[in-house]
Amino acid sequence: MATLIIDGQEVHAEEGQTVLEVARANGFEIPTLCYHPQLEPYGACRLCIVEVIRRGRSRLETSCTYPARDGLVIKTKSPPVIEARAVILGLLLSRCPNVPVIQELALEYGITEPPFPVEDPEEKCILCGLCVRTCHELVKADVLNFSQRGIERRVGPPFLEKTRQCIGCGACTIVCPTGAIEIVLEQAGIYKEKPLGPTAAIWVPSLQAVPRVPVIDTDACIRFRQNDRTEGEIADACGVCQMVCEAGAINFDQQDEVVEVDVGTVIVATGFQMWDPAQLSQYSYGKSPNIITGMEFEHLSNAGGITSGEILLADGRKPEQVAIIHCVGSRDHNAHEYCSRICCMYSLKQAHLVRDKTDAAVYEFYMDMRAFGKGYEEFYERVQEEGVVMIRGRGAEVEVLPDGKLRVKGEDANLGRLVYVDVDMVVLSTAIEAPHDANQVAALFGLSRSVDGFFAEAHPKMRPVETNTGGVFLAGAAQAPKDVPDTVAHAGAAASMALALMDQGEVTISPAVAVVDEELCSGCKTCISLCPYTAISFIEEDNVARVNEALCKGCGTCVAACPAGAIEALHFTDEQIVAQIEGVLAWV
Amino acid sequence: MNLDRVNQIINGYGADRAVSLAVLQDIQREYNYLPREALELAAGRLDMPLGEIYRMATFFTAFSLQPKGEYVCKVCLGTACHVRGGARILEAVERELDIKAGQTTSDGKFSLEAVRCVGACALGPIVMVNEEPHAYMTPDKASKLIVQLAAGKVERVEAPPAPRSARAPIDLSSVPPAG
Amino acid sequence: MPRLKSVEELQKLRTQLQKNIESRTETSTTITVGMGTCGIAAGAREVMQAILAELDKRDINAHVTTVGCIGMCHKEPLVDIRQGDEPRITYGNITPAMVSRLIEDHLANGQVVDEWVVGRVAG
Amino acid sequence: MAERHRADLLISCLHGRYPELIPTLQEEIERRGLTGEVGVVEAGCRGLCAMGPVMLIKPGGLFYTNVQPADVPELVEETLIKGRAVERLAYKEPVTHQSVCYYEDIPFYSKQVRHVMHDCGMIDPQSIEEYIAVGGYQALSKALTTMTPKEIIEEVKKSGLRGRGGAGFSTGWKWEATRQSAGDVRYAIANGDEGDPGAFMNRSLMEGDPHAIIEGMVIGAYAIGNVRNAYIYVRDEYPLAVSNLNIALEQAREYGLLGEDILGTGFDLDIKVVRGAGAFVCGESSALMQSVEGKVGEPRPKHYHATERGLWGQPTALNNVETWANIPLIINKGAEWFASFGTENSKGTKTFCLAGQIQNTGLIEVPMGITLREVIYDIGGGIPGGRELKAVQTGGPSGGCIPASLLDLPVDYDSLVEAGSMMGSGGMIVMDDRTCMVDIARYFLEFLKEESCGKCSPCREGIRAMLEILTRITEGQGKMADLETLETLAKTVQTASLCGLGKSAPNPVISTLRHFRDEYVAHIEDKKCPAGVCKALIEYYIIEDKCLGCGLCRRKCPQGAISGEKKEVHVIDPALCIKCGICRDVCKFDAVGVR
Repeated sequence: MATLIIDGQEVHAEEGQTVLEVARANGFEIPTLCYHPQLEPYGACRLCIVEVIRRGRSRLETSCTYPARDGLVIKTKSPPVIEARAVILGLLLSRCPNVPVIQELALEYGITEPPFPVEDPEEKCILCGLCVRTCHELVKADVLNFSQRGIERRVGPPFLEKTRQCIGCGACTIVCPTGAIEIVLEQAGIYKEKPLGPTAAIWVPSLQAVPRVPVIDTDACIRFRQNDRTEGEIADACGVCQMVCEAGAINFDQQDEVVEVDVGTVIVATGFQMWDPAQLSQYSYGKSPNIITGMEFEHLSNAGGITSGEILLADGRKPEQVAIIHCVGSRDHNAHEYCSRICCMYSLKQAHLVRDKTDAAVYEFYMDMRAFGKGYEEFYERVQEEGVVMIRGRGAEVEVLPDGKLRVKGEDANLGRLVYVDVDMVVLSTAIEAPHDANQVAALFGLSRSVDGFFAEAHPKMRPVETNTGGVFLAGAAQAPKDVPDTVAHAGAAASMALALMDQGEVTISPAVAVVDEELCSGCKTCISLCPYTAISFIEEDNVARVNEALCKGCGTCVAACPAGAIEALHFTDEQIVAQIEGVLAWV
Repeated sequence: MNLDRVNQIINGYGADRAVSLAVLQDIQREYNYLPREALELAAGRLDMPLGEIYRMATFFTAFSLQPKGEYVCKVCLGTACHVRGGARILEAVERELDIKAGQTTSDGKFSLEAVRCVGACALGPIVMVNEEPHAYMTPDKASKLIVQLAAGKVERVEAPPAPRSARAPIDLSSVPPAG
Repeated sequence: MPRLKSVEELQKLRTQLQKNIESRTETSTTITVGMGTCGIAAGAREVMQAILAELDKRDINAHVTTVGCIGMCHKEPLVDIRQGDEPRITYGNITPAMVSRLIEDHLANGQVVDEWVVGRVAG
Repeated sequence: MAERHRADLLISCLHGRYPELIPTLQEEIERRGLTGEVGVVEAGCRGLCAMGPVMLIKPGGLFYTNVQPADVPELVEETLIKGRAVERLAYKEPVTHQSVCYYEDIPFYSKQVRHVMHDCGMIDPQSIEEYIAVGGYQALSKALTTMTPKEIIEEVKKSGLRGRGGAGFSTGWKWEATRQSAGDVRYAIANGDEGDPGAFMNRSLMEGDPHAIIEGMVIGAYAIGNVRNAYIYVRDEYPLAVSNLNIALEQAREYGLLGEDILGTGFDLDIKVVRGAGAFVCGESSALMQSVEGKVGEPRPKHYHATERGLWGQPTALNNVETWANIPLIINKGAEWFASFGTENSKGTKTFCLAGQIQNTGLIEVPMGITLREVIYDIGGGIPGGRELKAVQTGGPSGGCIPASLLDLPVDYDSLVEAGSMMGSGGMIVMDDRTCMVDIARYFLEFLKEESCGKCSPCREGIRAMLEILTRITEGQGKMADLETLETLAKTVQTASLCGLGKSAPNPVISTLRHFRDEYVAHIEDKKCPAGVCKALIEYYIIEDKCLGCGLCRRKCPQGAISGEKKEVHVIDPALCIKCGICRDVCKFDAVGVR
């Protein structure tokens, strides 16, 4: 470990640290323009020069490149340092007179005007090379590079032309200290399909989830995209997230894997997905960035979202009129016929948020207001008092006007007239639906699904969390649309059912199960595919079907189907039933 | 464009980026400039980013991305030639050809370059035309040279030879040679 | 081309090669042949070539130079030998056949061939 | 193989002119039946470049200048057959116009001490046989067989040899530092990227005596240890140097003086030539090494010396070609002999290129410590036309201008630095009173503006800013405050730039400001260019009593700015005049003046 003195203060340095790193770690301020902690030091802007006194000799050196050797005496603010920095900033300001970063730094050193003649007042590039080094060292795309030399030096792609080599990652625009690089998207980029989507390859899909876990979008991540470009070879590109993650939580080698766990019970809580409003063209979703779904509104108004919670239009203005359209995709013969149950209340909440955060007028196009929960009706009244305009009647159509305004048309059922309103923003309260892979989950657990596609419970009134498969329970919106309190209650019930089952330590099953008479079984396997509970398996070595009694519900399907008549339902054999009939008829 | 020569050049060195500079020099010599297709091929063969090749091609003054004229006139502006008036020679040639240094005439006949020292300071100010030196230039001589070149005839513009008056040989027999 | 495998081989090669550039190296011996019209007419060219061949054969390090008419045209071909600070010895009427003895006696053995001498000039 | 010639004709300084000279000579020799008696050798540089082609005839030492093909028959007849000198071809003393027939009597040579350049011009550089014959590779065999690497380094240290490329770092110490740096692989590089305008010492050496460089490098590589590969970096503008070096390397390999098991000692080394491509900055060590690695020559921060982390991150000894060529001399003749030349801190001899406003333009080699006066007047023959010496520029664009008042300055590393210049690689540009010092400073900055790699901001932007100010001054738009700004800028560019190019870039400004401030003031305050160079500040006029009205200037003026009747005094119209100076060049009566 090296010990050095910075501005009279003794500090310690780790092996391999530079003077700049040590100084910054100890709170000394040194200006830099070409330095980035994730890149190799370059020493081009020379702003970070400090006075280095070594073996009695004093010199100006760039702290970003100078190794923190033992016994150095460093002065970060001595007169020669200040003078040199001032001259350099004067030169840079003369090169780029209209770059705020340079203006501010220059001002710190007392320079207000470019001291030397300015050639091109629009010049923004100070040739710090951060973009070039990022493109080479981190992204490994090697698109940007210098060309020419001396004062003619330029940064750009080969031949200073558009190139297909650029993967459009935008890393250069982020590191550029002066805003000299702009990415022009010629085709819809990855994130241009939906407004208010993620803006980077690492993002938090559920902002209010606990823990707040981000994900890497491998389609957008530079590292994964470079892997594709190198035909599957691991490109050692980027990896900045891994370098900066103090918890060491990022592992690029991680693969999807199948985990096998032995469990006693299963609670299916696969939730729902938002219905895509682009399926109904009358809502013009996708035609204007200001037509958004309720979920997108949540991202927008979340304090951790891209606008830090401010409700803004795509161009950054505050909206002056906002329309919220209920039942988009719900209660609709062209989409889902059921009521999604949560939209009325979240729409009211969003109306409240818009009123609260902006002065915009809010129009709610609703069919019925279903404020059925505790305190919901009161909230509905409060929102009405806040001045939200309630229009009873389905919002029928959204039209994007040439000036960008949005015209929402509908029928006011109370007045019996067609109405329209021109707004800046439309929020579509879209339906929720069963996840797209619900049928696979159903097949896996032997679940039934109701007409709406959600999983069917064993009995709508008496057994709302159980399924027809023993030990498999439902929780939350997997069963049907639910709001948060209902979901919590439902999930609590499912949990206690599961616990109760496991607490017994054993399972009581109905004695009415099917058995195979193996003497008669021909091994045709007809029963196996018919059993809704996967209770029958085929025993290869004996060439017969056998029933797992713990799974069998005694439904009798197999009994009826067996072509050999080899299966019988225990206690419900033909003989027993016939005997029962005969016993009953004995009265006669 | 036939790029066989580029492949041959690279084969001669082995496809390693350490030889990139030599490869570019040979391409420049072969084609008299660096054709874009040749650069793209070289980048691929040497496993270098095209941007790096482009950077080298624009960094070193020996390279040109544009074809050169039939006559490449290099006016030396080295220090020795400068103090003997090299800048005035350049101006004269610029005036005569009506192009600036670094440009090629529209008929593709002349390229004009201002170079820094061709290492023949004694002959300064010097103008090199396609590697042939023309020594002891004056603006007037330089203009003449261009006119001659344009007309297709090249006469050597040379320093006046030593005066031929003292023709009488000395008889060395009276003075025995030393050493 | 021989690949040198030791320092000794290099030294041997050098000794051989030194002859090639003999005219450029310093030597104390200069043989001057008079090559005026008179000299050439009397056979000075052949004498000089014989001298060169003889020096080569005996491996003697000497410069051979030519001058114009020395002035004693009747004694041509004239050959002048000077060694260091010794007096300059001029031999006259030299024929190629005499060269061998001249070189052997004067240069190899240090004996001036008195009967052929036509003049001596100090230093 | 021995072929005894009675005479060798050593021809130098062809500079690509008269390619037919040597064939003509050979033909004539054959015609006169002299084949086999007389050798013709195209030898390396002899220094008197301005008088080329020159011919030295051995033995005897007759020396002819400006030999042209037409001179051949007379030359062969008179000199080779009749043994007489052709006086009109002899060197003419510039001042007295006396003919000097013998090489050694020419003052240009008699004041020189040619050690490094000794064989240059004496042997055919494309013949390893001639090099061996004059004692080549003797030092190598001595070093490899009788000396340990340590002893060699000690000897080089003791000799006091300092780098001939500019900064003057002790060569022995550099080798020792490289040897002591941990590394299984080390490298040696010879820097032949002579980029200074007005300097061609290295070119002459590489062209004229390539084996001396190679021999020095083999000895150095052996002394440093673990060096298997070495490189010679040569400007591509020197095609003859590249080809002669390559020929020399090939010959050395064939003779077993390079490659595996050199001279049977078990020592291996190969040397390759790497060509530069026209970038002054590649003379800077870190940029040069990047370039050898096949990258753009861009300097890197040098907190680790190349002796520690150089080429491909390995310890590397990088020396100028002239430094390497000194090594065989030191090994052959010993450190004491070497150190007996030169001064206390600058030992040995140094080659310089004398150029500019001087009689004997050329390449010279002198002992360190010789005074500028001796160099310019005794060797260089003084200033042409009897004009007055104003300054000597040394060290190339990184150096400075030494005023005539310091003419008795000894030429050594430390005195030059003290005078505000530097040794550099050895360029010496002589300037007379027609040279404008502000224009010279502007000239160098213009050069550096083009040659700066542009990586670091003080060098890139600072040079431009200084150049703009200087241009303004030469155009008569300067202010006195500009001088202060120039000084501030110069100081920051000097202290804050990344590499040697930037750090030394302000030297031309600093040294001219220091020694010739009055010229700056004249440009700014009086709006006059005392030397009559800066176009915006001068005016061409016809001196009435000298003009005879011949009309030549009127015909030659490209602008038609001169008018006048035949046999009457002509007049220049200042409104049309573009100050090209052609009228002044062509006037046979000195009737065009500048004011």
